[in-house]
Amino acid sequence: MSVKIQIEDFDLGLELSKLRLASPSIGAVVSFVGQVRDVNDGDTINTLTLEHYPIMTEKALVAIESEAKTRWNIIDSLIIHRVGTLQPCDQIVLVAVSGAHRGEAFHACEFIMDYLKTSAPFWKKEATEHGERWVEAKLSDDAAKTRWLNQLK
Amino acid sequence: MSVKIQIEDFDLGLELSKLRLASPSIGAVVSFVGQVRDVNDGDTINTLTLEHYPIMTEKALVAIESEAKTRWNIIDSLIIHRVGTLQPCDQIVLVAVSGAHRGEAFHACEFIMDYLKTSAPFWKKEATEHGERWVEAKLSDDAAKTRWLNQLK
Amino acid sequence: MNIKVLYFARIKEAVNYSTEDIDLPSDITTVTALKNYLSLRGDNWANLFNGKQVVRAAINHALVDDLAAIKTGDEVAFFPPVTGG
Amino acid sequence: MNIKVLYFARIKEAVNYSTEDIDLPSDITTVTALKNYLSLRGDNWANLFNGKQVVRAAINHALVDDLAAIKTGDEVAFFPPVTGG
Repeated sequence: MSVKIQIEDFDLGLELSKLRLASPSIGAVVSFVGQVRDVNDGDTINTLTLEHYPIMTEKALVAIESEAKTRWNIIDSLIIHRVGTLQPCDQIVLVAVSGAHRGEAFHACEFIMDYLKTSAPFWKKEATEHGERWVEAKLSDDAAKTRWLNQLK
Repeated sequence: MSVKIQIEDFDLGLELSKLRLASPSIGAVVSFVGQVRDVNDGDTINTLTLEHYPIMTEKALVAIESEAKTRWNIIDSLIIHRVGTLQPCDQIVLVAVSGAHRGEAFHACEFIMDYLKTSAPFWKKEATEHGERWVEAKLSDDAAKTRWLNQLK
Repeated sequence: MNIKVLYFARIKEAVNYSTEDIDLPSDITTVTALKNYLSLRGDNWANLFNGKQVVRAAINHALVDDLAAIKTGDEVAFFPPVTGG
Repeated sequence: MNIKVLYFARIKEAVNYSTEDIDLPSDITTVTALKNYLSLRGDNWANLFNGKQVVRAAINHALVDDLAAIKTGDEVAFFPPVTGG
């Protein structure tokens, strides 16, 4: 399990290859990449700036990975989250999970993303054509997290 | 939407980058990579050979992608499936889905894999330490597909 | 009527055919009837097509069940449950 | 008792602080009490900490609710609902 918070971009192909080739018992790698969209809530986005709470961020993400590993039979996981100022089409976040079989890797990957969205201390500020604004938390993200609380696995 | 059946390997990073950068309205890319494991059912695997039914394979995969696009609000999808003889740690299959938001991309990607496993005419033969054998279809794969039949979305 | 029949994977190996053209008697008009017809060719054919093994069928590249009708010019394929991915 | 307080995102901008050391009166022992204490500093503080906005708190890098106890040496952080990913 690993967690990286970084300003610089990441090489998606390289990261997934490292995860995949770490063991010949891996049969499945599921990944999620989030990227900056050019329009949000109807306004053109010029830049997106990510702020975070160092130390707490790392702790929160490690705790989420540990919880995923407790719930599902997965082999490894990786979270890379960028901070600083990004442009549309820039990669923001990578979550990748390896396992012997696909079902558990899919669920663990989605679980990590849903928890990251609601429990890791990141905040987004958009510079739009009409000025700057903080991105509001979404009720749909809370709902996505709550799903996992209500199921055994 | 695209489907490729090929003997040669694919460049995972390149394929995902192309999908991701196709539109600045894409906020999420979910991918699944399957690879050959070194042990199956307790036996060491030397090689895995994939046979398929040309034309029908392409039609089946295109139909699965179309069904996913009908069910979920996704932007694009890609399936690459290799055939021929592979070694442990070789990539077998890539399914990748892009969308504005993560939830629909996750579900569409898992749906495509579950249907691919049960509806696309591929067959696997393993060369093990004890000789060759055809891989048996799994009841768990049928169950994974049936889940999707019993839900609206 | 003339049809083309394809065999894949385990079934291809068992019958030692990958593809053949067959001129069917006119009363063979469904997948079930074709399976029964093929099962008369010998022991290895009987073992596969007597209904004790799961043999899936496709007509013209679409999965069908055993009640499906066969018409002249069709491409019929027989194969075991699929195991890709 | 002495604590360190950190502010993030919208809240950091509103109070114009990112971090400060505070010597708290001895009766301020919970997050709620600390919020009330801070809300007396002026209008922008009152707007944030009077309970009408969602302000999340963490103590020593762990999310807590407003009933959580504060002890000397703690690092307390205030921030809006998170929006990463």
